[in-house]
Amino acid sequence: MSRTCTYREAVRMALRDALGTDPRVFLMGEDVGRYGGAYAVSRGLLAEFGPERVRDTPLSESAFVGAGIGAALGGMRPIVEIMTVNFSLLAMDQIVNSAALLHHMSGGQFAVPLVLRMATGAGKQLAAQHSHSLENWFAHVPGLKVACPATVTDARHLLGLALEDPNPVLLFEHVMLYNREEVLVEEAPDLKSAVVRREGKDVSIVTYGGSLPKASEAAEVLSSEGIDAEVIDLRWLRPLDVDTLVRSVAKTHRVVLVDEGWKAGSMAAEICAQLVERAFFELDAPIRRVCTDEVPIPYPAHLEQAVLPSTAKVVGATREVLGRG
Amino acid sequence: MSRTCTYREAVRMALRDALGTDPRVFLMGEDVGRYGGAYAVSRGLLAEFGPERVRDTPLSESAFVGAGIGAALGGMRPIVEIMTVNFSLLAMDQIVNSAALLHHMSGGQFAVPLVLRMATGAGKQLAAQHSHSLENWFAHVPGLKVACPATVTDARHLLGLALEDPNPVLLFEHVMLYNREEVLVEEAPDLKSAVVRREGKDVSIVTYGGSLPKASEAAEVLSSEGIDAEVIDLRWLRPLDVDTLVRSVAKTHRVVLVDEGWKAGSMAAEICAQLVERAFFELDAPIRRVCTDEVPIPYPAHLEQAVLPSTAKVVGATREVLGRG
Amino acid sequence: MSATVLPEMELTQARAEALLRQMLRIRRFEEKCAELYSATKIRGFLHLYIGQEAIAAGVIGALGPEDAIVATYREHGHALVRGIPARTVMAEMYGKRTGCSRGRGGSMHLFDAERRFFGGHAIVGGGLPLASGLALADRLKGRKAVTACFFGEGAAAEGEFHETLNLSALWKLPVLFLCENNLYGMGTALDRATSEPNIHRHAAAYRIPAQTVDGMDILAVEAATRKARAHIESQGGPYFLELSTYRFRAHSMFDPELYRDRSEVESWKAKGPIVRFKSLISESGLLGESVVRRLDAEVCAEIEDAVIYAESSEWEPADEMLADVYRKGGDSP
Amino acid sequence: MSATVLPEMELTQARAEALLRQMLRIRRFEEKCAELYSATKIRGFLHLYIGQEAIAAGVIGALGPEDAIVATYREHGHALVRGIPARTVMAEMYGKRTGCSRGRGGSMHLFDAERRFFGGHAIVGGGLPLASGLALADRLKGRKAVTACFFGEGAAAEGEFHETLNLSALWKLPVLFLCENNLYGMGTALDRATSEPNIHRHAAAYRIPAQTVDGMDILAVEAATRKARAHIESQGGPYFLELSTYRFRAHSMFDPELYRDRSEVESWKAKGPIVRFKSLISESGLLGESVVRRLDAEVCAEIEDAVIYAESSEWEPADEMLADVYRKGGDSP
Ligand SMILES: Cc1ncc(C[n+]2csc(CCOP(=O)(O)OP(=O)(O)O)c2C)c(N)n1
Ligand SMILES: Cc1ncc(C[n+]2csc(CCOP(=O)(O)OP(=O)(O)O)c2C)c(N)n1
Ligand SMILES: [Mg+2]
Ligand SMILES: [Mg+2]
Repeated sequence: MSRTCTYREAVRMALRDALGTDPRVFLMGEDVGRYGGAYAVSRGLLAEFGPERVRDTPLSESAFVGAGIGAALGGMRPIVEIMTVNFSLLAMDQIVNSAALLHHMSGGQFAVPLVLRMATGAGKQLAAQHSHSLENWFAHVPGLKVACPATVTDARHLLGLALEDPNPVLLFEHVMLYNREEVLVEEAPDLKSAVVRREGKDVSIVTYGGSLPKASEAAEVLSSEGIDAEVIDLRWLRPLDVDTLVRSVAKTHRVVLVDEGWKAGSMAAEICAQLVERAFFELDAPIRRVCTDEVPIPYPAHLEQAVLPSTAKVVGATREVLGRG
Repeated sequence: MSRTCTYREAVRMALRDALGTDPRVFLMGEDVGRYGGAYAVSRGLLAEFGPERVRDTPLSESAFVGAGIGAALGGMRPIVEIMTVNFSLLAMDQIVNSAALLHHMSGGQFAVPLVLRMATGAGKQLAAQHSHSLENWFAHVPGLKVACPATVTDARHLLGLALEDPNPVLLFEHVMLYNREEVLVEEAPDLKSAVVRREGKDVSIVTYGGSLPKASEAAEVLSSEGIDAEVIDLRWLRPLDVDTLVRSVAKTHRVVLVDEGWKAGSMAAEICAQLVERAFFELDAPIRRVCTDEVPIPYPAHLEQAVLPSTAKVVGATREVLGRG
Repeated sequence: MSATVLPEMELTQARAEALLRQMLRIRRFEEKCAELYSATKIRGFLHLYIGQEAIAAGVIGALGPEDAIVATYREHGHALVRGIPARTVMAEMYGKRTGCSRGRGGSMHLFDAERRFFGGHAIVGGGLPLASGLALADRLKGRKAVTACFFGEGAAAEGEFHETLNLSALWKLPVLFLCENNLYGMGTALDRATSEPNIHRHAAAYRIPAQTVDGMDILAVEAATRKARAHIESQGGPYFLELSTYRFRAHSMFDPELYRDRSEVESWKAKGPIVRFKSLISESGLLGESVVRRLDAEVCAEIEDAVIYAESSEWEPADEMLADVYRKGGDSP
Repeated sequence: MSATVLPEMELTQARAEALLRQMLRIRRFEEKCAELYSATKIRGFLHLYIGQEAIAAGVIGALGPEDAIVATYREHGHALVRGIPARTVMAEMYGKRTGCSRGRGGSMHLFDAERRFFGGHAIVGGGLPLASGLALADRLKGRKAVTACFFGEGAAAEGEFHETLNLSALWKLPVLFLCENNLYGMGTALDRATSEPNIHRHAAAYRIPAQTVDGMDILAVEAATRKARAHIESQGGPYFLELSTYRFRAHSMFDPELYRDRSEVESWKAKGPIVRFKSLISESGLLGESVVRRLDAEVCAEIEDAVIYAESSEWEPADEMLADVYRKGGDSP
């Protein structure tokens, strides 16, 4: 069975489902309750589940993320929402030095089954301090897992998977996806690995999260030029499913990476390095990265769009990789 | 003229020099004064320059880093010491959202001539929370500059360069370097670019900071096996001097990267990606990364050493890259 | 700390006019912004200050040009009162190159070096440490100046609030902390955000002298600021003002205002800073209806001019913006 | 808040013995650790608790097994009193696989799930948010338990202190905050770290009841803990104890102690918790010299046994350690 809904609704369904089925689950974060969520994701949940299970927090990112870690240690299954990744910088110590490390440094005694959701990304003209994409930073840290639902169906089902995980799982929801309406597959697909969103034989376009729509559109444009692009959605940034990528490269021999992070030190750099390590002799051309220009994100639409990855940039890079620049 | 001294002394000389010559300069941080610095770097400076210019701060990383930014905006040239990179996680918001962005987002009106020093790295059995290497995170951020003095001479002279820069410059001092004694070149060399520490023709070993001694030792070992390795010290992680690397690769065609960061999302990944972009057809073999294993750093010596890059691992990786594995 | 008020400044006609003009400038400017938002000329986040005008006008009017200002994302009013021309503020709202931040910052990131207006910070609490540093620089340089640091009551729960208040008190830095308590941080009412909703009482934990002020009364705000500034000048250390106020509009243009009653908003509007000041001056006969009308007309003309300026300004070209991440200078790469 | 003491528990011989034994265990254990550090058996950071023993012994003795404990890097004493066997603590100091954290954590990261001992945190202030979360879980699960959260006075300047105290007070969480005020954070004296050196006064800013306690007096510490615990149980909200104490040894093994006079240290040693308790019991004739000697001998034997255990334990193999970054379970990759 399937129907369409927005990404926002899909996340909300997932939250409602989790709150409804597991009494250990609760949602906490800034304005998740009475306000309804900065991106209106949790609207209605306070009325349905009450203030003990849908908890508005003060503006104290470190404390409420840490409280989530503590509550997880205490047997709960907290879903902590950091309104946006931009504010996660204030909770970095708790995420890295506590959530990620506790299991290992306690000799495996303590697990931290925490789910941390954040909105991420640019595109809404929110300027430099409100447009970060720092998924790569978290994907760098052993002990954390990082997923980026890029579709309505993934948004609907990844939360449940994350909640079952005894480790801290970070879910990044790109702000430009919330309003997207797509077919929702009600039954959970296998969400363990990267997924080939479009099969193709000429080039592998690898991406995740908010950049998937751009990559997919680019593939359509390219197809009209006779270029058959495979589009891969990583889904998980940590652990990274390199096998799926290697299989694709073994077929296409050419790779374009699309990633909204600033280029230097991006997730795309890591993927490139892994492909060099594992599929170097399969590569017929240098891997190209389509990332955000290395500049604080500017406010005006023309400048913001100029610095972000775009369908046109993906098309251009792909042509180059195929020597059709 | 030259003489030997420790890295610690070299940093102290640089600090004394800066405090002595520019009245706008002051040093602040936790225990930089009466305690003499956690790594004894600033010992004696309080007595020499007084408490207004060598300021002990409370345990408030966000506030004193932010105060450094504000003081820089106000016309001072603050040197802020974050005792170790591990605690910089508590000041991440100030570093990224203020120091890095202010110049650009104010339309170029405000510069932030702040120097931020931190000890970094593992090797002293300080366990998971005190052994991070997060230089790569900072090197990801436009608006920041990042340097890693790897030698006594660089430690002596990079601070002055950083203080002249109107932008925020982060200096990472690896904890395992402080006690190293080396020849100090008193006259400042050109510190703008990466530096070839050892010329060689068979393979390029690229590294920075605390890993340079390991890379250099590995080159000596390899030389006894008839392998002539070039050792490049990046010196700056942002901006990255790719030109020097490309020149080297054009000669050697093989690359080993040595970087104490956790592998996934490491600085080494970025270097690899840039070399693929700029020198792909020069490469005769996959680039190899010698990084820290993806695990929280354990306390016992045998386990800590097992997970960190080592001379032996660099030797091993280099042999492999040369097909002599 | 009780509010021993300094000898009152006389409320002359000229002064009354100046105060009213500043409040009207903010009000009309922002009403126009709301309109322009609907017309999609302004985008991104837009946080209106309507209802809180007496604070920016009262406080900043009592500062000198040597003083520094650090503000939040709700800072159009502060920028205008500080003297950043409406033209360049409006151009910034549009994202035009003639804007006070070259158009790169937009509504949340107004800056002006010449006027010591240090932003425009969009991370709640993020401006506070910076303010202490500006004050430190002033002290180290021997400059007699105060750094006025504005923030909302929601920011008081952030760690940076605590760290900065402590540091400023410990080092006796000339910071004037201005907590604009409009009772909500987005949709979170004050008493759901802090266990001590009398924010000024937090100051006591740092031995910072503090006072509450009716933020709807521009004269009280001005008087309290003068007193606080005098205290900072004579004592060297920081001072804390909690200014009670209310935001009449939604938190931002995305806010459906599910968390408060229309009636609550209406009752505050009735006590608004402009209505209140207008009735004061009309009751006292200080300014007649015609003067107020003239003022309003002048202000509206200023705003219209600002819109024309913004409309006719150029966009910054991408290459220029891309090349300006670092300030040139020095010998580093 | 004045210190209305609960009906005194009678100081029986058995109780006196138990209290002294715990303090001696900490003292002898750490003296041995200092020795082992010089012998390079223990490495990394080693923060000795010597001088502060009355606090861990007094507080933790008054807690129940259902209560949770969160501590810092200076936590050997807390771990021992909580009942983690000296053997596994010592093995952890060595980094052996039989250690209470499997040897991976060392001195700063002692953990014990069974005893609800949640670390061992080496980031100053980092344990506080966690403690509020443990308390929240207890409340949500309807468990009657208190989370005891230990930290130094230096931590009180950190933002996490502020955020956690506010959150705990706001949500009325059962957290017992235990500030061990030993007057220094590394080399920084309290009055150079905070503008309000009476740390317990900070609690007032969150409306958290607070009290100062002579941390050198184990009976006072115990009594205050019982009272605080009772308050938390009856009122639901947090409680704050500031315990005055002193660290007799250097901050860590790297500390040259340039920041304080030898004479200051000596004068505190004369008022130390063990000397003090010993003179109390000898003056009151409660325990004779011979009992004390026997206790000490037993404690020394326990420590010697622990050292032998640690010495003879195995190292964890690297592959085992490498494979344990994530807990197994669930369906995610
Ligand atoms: C650190 C951080 N967390 C969350 C946000 C999102 N946010 C923006 S404004 C705001 C409310 C702030 O309230 P307050 O400080 O009272 O200021 P007001 O908006 O009422 O002027 C929130 C939660 C943010 N910008 N920064
Ligand atoms: C966030 C952070 N900053 C700095 C340090 C380094 N450091 C370790 S202990 C310490 C002093 C802490 O003092 P206090 O809280 O009083 O505890 P005490 O050591 O006296 O028990 C410092 C500065 C740290 N571990 N964490
Ligand atoms: Mg508010
Ligand atoms: Mg202390």
